[in-house]
Amino acid sequence: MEHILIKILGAIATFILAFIVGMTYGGVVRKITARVHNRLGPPFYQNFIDALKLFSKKTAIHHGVMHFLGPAFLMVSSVVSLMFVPVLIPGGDSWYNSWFSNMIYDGDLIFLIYIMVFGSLGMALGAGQTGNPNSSIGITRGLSQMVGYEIPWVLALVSLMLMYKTTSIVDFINVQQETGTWLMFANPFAFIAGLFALMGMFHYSPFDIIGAPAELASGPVSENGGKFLFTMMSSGSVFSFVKLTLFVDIFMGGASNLVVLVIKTFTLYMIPVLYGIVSHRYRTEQAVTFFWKWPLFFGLLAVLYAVL
Amino acid sequence: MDNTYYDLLTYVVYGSAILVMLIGLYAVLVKKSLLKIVIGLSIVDSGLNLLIVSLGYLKNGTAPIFSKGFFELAADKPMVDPLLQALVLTAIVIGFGVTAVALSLVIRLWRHHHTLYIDEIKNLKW
Amino acid sequence: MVGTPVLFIAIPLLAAFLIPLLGMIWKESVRIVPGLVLMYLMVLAVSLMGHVAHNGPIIEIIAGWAPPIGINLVFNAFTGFLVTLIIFMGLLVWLYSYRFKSNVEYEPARKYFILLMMLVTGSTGVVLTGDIFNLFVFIEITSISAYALTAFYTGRDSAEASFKYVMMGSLASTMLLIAIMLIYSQLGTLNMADVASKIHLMDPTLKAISFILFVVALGVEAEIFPLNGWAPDAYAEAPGPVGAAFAGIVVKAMLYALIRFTYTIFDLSGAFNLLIIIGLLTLVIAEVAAIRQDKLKRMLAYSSIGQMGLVMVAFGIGTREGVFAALFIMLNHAIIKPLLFFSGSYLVYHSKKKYISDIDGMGKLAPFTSLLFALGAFAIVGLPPFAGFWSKLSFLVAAADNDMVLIIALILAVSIVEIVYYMRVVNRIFFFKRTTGLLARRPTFNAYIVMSVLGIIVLMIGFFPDTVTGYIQAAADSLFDKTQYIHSVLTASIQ
Amino acid sequence: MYNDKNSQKIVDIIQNYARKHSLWVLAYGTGCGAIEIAPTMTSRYDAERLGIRGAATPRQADVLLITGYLTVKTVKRVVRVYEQMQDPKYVIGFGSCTINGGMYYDSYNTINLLDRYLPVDVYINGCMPRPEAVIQGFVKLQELISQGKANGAAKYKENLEWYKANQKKIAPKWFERAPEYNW
Amino acid sequence: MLTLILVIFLGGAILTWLGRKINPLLGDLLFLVSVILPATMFVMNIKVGDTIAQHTLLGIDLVWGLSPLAHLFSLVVVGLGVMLSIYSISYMRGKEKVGMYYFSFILSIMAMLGILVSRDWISFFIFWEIMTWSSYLMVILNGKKVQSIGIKYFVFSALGAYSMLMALVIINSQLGSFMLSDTFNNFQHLSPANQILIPVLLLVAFGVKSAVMPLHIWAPDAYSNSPMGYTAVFSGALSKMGVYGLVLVIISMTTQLPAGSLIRIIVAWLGGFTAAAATLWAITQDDGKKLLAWSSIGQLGYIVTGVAIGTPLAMLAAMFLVVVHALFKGSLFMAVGAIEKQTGTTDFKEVNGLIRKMPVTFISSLLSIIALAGIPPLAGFVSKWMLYEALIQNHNYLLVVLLFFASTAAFLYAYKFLHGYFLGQEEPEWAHVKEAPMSMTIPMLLLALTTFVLGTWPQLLFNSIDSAMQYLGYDATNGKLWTDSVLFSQWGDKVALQPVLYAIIAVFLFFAIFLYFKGRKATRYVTTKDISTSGEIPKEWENLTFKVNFMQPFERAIEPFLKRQIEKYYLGFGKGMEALFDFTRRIYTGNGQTYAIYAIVFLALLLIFRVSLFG
Repeated sequence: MEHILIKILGAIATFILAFIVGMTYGGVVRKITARVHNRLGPPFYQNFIDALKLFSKKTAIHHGVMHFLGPAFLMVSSVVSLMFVPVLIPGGDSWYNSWFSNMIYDGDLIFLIYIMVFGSLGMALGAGQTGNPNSSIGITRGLSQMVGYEIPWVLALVSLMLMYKTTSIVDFINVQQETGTWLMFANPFAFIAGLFALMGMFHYSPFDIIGAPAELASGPVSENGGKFLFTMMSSGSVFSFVKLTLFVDIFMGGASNLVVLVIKTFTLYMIPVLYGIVSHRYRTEQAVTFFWKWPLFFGLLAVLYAVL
Repeated sequence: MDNTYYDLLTYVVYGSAILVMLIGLYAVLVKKSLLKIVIGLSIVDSGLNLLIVSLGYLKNGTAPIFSKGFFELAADKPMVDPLLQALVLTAIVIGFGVTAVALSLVIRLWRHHHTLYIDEIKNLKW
Repeated sequence: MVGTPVLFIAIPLLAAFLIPLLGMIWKESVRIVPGLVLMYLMVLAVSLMGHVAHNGPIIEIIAGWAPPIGINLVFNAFTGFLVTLIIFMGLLVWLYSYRFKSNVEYEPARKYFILLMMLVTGSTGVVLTGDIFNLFVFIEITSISAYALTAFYTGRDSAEASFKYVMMGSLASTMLLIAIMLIYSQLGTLNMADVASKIHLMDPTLKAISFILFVVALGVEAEIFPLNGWAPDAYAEAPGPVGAAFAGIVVKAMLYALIRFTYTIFDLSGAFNLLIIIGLLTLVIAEVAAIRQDKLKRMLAYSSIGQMGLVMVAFGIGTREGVFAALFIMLNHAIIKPLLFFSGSYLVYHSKKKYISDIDGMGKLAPFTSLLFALGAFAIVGLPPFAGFWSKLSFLVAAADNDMVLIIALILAVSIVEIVYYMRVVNRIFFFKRTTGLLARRPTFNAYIVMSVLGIIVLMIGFFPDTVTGYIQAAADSLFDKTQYIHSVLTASIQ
Repeated sequence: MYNDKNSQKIVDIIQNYARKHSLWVLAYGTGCGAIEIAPTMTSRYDAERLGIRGAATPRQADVLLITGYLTVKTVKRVVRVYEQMQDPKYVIGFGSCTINGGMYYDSYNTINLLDRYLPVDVYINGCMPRPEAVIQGFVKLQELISQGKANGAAKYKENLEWYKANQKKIAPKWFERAPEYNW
Repeated sequence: MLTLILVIFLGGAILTWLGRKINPLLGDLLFLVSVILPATMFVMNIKVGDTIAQHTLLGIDLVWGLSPLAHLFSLVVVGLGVMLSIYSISYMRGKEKVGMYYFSFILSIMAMLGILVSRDWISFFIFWEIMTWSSYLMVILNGKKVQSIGIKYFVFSALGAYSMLMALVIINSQLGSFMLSDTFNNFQHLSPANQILIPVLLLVAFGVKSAVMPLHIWAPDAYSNSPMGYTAVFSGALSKMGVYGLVLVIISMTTQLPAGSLIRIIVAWLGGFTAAAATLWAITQDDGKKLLAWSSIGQLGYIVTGVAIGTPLAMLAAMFLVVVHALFKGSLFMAVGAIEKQTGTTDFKEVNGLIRKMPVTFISSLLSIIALAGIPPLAGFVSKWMLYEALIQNHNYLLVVLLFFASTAAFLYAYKFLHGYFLGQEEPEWAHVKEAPMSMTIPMLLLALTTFVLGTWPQLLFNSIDSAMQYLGYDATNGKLWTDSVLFSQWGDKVALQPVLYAIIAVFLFFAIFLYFKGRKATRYVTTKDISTSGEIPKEWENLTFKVNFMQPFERAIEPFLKRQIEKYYLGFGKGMEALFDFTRRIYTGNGQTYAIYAIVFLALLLIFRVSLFG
């Protein structure tokens, strides 16, 4: 019983950590973007204020039950995938490491890939029920783009899987601990392909056609305000934390304590963000075919490298 | 008559019978009139009958008919093969029947198409 | 014993001549007498079959001359099987055409039934006779009555079809006669058994030539490509029951003659290959032509030709299993094709041109007929659990046992073509909207009975094929046992 | 109500703080005033440092920024958009056209007093107001929010019949078949 | 007993057909009885055994028995059959040709069970063909495009069936037996050429039914054209007969071949391509039936790949997917049928926003779609996980990427399906639509819930799959690949399904409650016309739902692929053949003289070639 209690508390702690880190990153990204634009920019805690405001906003209307469930699905996806990602190296040196090893032994990488799309589907359903054409358009764009980046992503992962004969994330971390080499150096092509996919996953430019505010009125979320938007926003923050942590775990040797985690994830995060700030926007089919060119090539190269 | 002359004559008879058949076949294959085709068929039949009869012929043979004095004659004259003649008789009857049917059909075709030109009677094809 | 084999020839012939006389006394008798005759013959055939099964073949000697000099009739398992089939088909054709049209005139009916009797006479004669020239005579009897039956309808193009048939038929008879003469001039005998026992004495070249002449001559009647130009026309233009009679009676008898020459009389090893080649040619060309037909009966005719090709291929395999398969296909074809002709001619009854498109949506108007047509179509393409499947299966098994893989593949490919055109028709019947205003004709009571009987037989053979395979097996054995045939004929004496 | 000064509890203070610093603006660029939005938001004046950013749809927006004159045709949309926004929501009238019709005061087709149709919390004077003025308008709105005085939405709700009657005067058919006010 | 069951089916089919002619109600009743009674008898009485019944026809022994593998498939057939029979009563009410529908339905159930109990090739083939033509009747039942769709289906079926026929007569000629077991046991006795030929022929035969790539083109049309009540059986059970055959061929034949691994790799890749291509095609469809049809083909591609790889895990995955696919696809087809029944159309562009009108249909569709997309915790995930693990461990890296791609792309059509029918704006045109009757909703909900149960407690099914696999010659896999509800791979990686389920349910409940109760008092429902559309108010008749060219951006991206349709090549081939046939039949010129010339020429030819013919 006590064990379960610790688990639950650990889960809550993980969630809070992910929420805070994700939100802060969001704010920091806004700040950095502003600085790149030669602006002052909002304070780094701006996202918290926005979230609080959204939370305190009234939500007078809804468009049906899926409208309610959409954000909930999204949150479920984020939180459950968070539960299966090793935030810190399990059994690491810090005293709080065991808090963050929630259910990481109960699911492997393939499972994680699937649970991560659970939210997209729920979100898509929620957006669909609002009846707003912009939402549906955004959803189809998002799903199409997902099909695009999934190929290099899976190629990268498969190349690693076959190199180390495992599909378990913990095993990947252990391999890096034992050999002392990060997998991004062990198989650089996989890292490059994965990085491309990561850019696609974060929906920053040039892959931000999904929500393109000017033409789609923010796309899938266009009918969602108030606490719906709050849920989506926090789930998005948690989710980006999940993605970054997963990437760090697989390619960058994991993190033994929170500081290392923050450094590594933040560094990683800057890649799509900074590239996004200075780049134009792709149309959907351009984005999709983009992923099927160089990223695919690097992915195949990664598999080849792994086989050889 | 000596044998050489007889053999030669046999070949001439065979040859002319086959020639008659070929003439009939020519008519069937080339002539475009239905009537001529029927005539051709008839000629083929006749030629064949000739051939068959001549096949059964024997030198100095006698007719295969039981009559007075047959056995006396048969003592030195062999009997011509009666079977072939019977066959030819049957074949002639059958040929007659076929010709009759064919001619009646020609009449029907004439009524129907008002022509006897075989290339025009092609309602049924492919 | 109820009678002797000679009755199969004598009684229908007698009936054919008596019908006009009886007709003068009682008009209805022209319809009833053939039926009585055929029923009697059916009884006779069945009882003789039973006799043959127990006591061996019956050799009947005509006119008191023992073989090889006189003419003899052979009723063994093989010929008996075919005779039974022919008589049975004759009976069904009679029943079906008893009042094919509701108010048939006396005059056409008289002609029709005379010719039908002649047809039966000729066909049974072809099958039963043991003498080559006699065979020729019976073939001519069959042919001439077939010519006349083809031209039975005066209104249509039947005369044209019949004329083509006459042309081909008389050429064929010429060739047949030449071939007979060649054999006679070489061997001096015309008795089949005698010829068979002496055939090795014949000059090889002349033997081959005479065989070729036989093949071509009989091929015309047995619808071998390229000698079958008359067949689709004749099938299409003859009345429906006559088409059925062609498929069920005439072709079977002619094929019998061909097979008898190949298997029993001649000892040419290449003959089987020839059969396979021409069989395949016939099958492929006919099925290919059938798929592009727009007239129902013509399509059925081509299909019929194709089936004959298949039978020939099966005979060409040359093994006991092959013969078994061939006979099985013949049996099935003799049952299914008449079913198709019978039901098909009601489906296009009111249509002038007999186009396939005229049967669109017939399933609603004439459900029973359509159902039987569909049954026939399913059966003939060899879908289990209907009759056609088993014959096809036994054929394929026989072919596979002889390693004829490519031939199997070809035949199966052609079967797909067959499926396509039959299914197109079935689809039209059941799933198309009626496009013409033509009404369906209600089949007569007799026709109902005939079609139901055929349908039941199709199902019966489909579910319990073993009910008929015993006879077929015996027939195949008897055809295959050449020495036994020769021996039994040559040692026969006048009882 | 949310913004009642007297009943401000600690929760309301926190909420008002958040609202004040996170103003998502739905800029209804009806007139020439929309040209001033861009410099306000971009590098030169950078409204985002105050937590002000654009919102794409009325569902997400807090502030309805009406930049310029409203014709009969556009006021219908603006009212509709306002009604679709979720509480708490504020309206900023931008430029003199919203105050009194401005240079279009005698046009047959423009409305002169926005206040008759929508509850305006803050007016920004000028034709056009410069970005500094716009930002000051926002700051004023922030002040009002923190004091709990930005209660235009509450006024609208209280005087709904009056507002509706005014609206129906200019576009009767449209407002009669408009869906009911949803919040 | 087995014979009796099949006879009851057969007699029931005919009686139902006749009964329907007399009185519709009697027909319905007879239909239910003649499906459920023998199905129950089958489940209760027929136990796994080698020889249950034996008949001899034509000197060939027809031996009927039930192998564990067949038992697994028979569960699918019986389950789907019973569910769909209940469903069909309501579905077919008021439609045409109900009698024929019932007839064909019962016959195909019978034929499928017959295939499964056949222990010899002949009865296998007989039942196979009965299945083919009874399903053919279903395909053309609605009378639309009969000549193209129906003939296409039949030609491909015939192609498959005749390949099988050819294979089995060769087997008989070589081995002297039609028994399945003899074929597999004595496979080594065949000649080397036949050792390749026979598996290939059988693969073609079963590949047609399981819609493997170059042989699949009949499937989308045939699936979408048959009545929905039957399509569920068609896609769920009937296509699985092809899989059943593939399992037999691949596991029992190709494993004995040196070149077998090559064949299996080829088949696996074909399966992969089928999955990917069919998924892409499914995305482009605008009709729910067609979409599901393509989706079925895609799912069958996964199954074929799993079977072809043939490792224990892959086989486990494939067998699991066989059952699960039957469940979720059955449920989805039933949902489409319900929508068709209630609205009269299945076109995405016409139907909108049924979620509030048909909630039960929506929930079962949602569950099924989640299962289809392979998202945990529903059963689709279990099979996909096992398949990927098996592929990766078997070193088929590119294949796994292909399948992953297909599975990701499947989200597009999964969403398109749900969005097309249930989401979007509600139209006054569909205001009258009611939920489908209970007899339709309950079967589909039951099937959908079963996927949920199997996703969390897959061991319920694993046990019978395990015995089937042991029958196929696999080691006792029990304890290696799963314990309770935890899946293992050979590398020791695992997924524990129950914690996943609990986690998902807990989090989901928490946030659903949070969202719901937070705004329950204040929140009210507004119509989907009340959306932010630049201030415009959509009129009643204005439908703003985004439906036309729904996946256009994606279609643009995959345009090079879409341009190359296999069907075009087939159609070209068919047209060419018909032209050739048309040319050939001109041999029959209609001129009697020509025929006479033919005869003479034929005679002359024979005379010329007599030496080569007769020596």
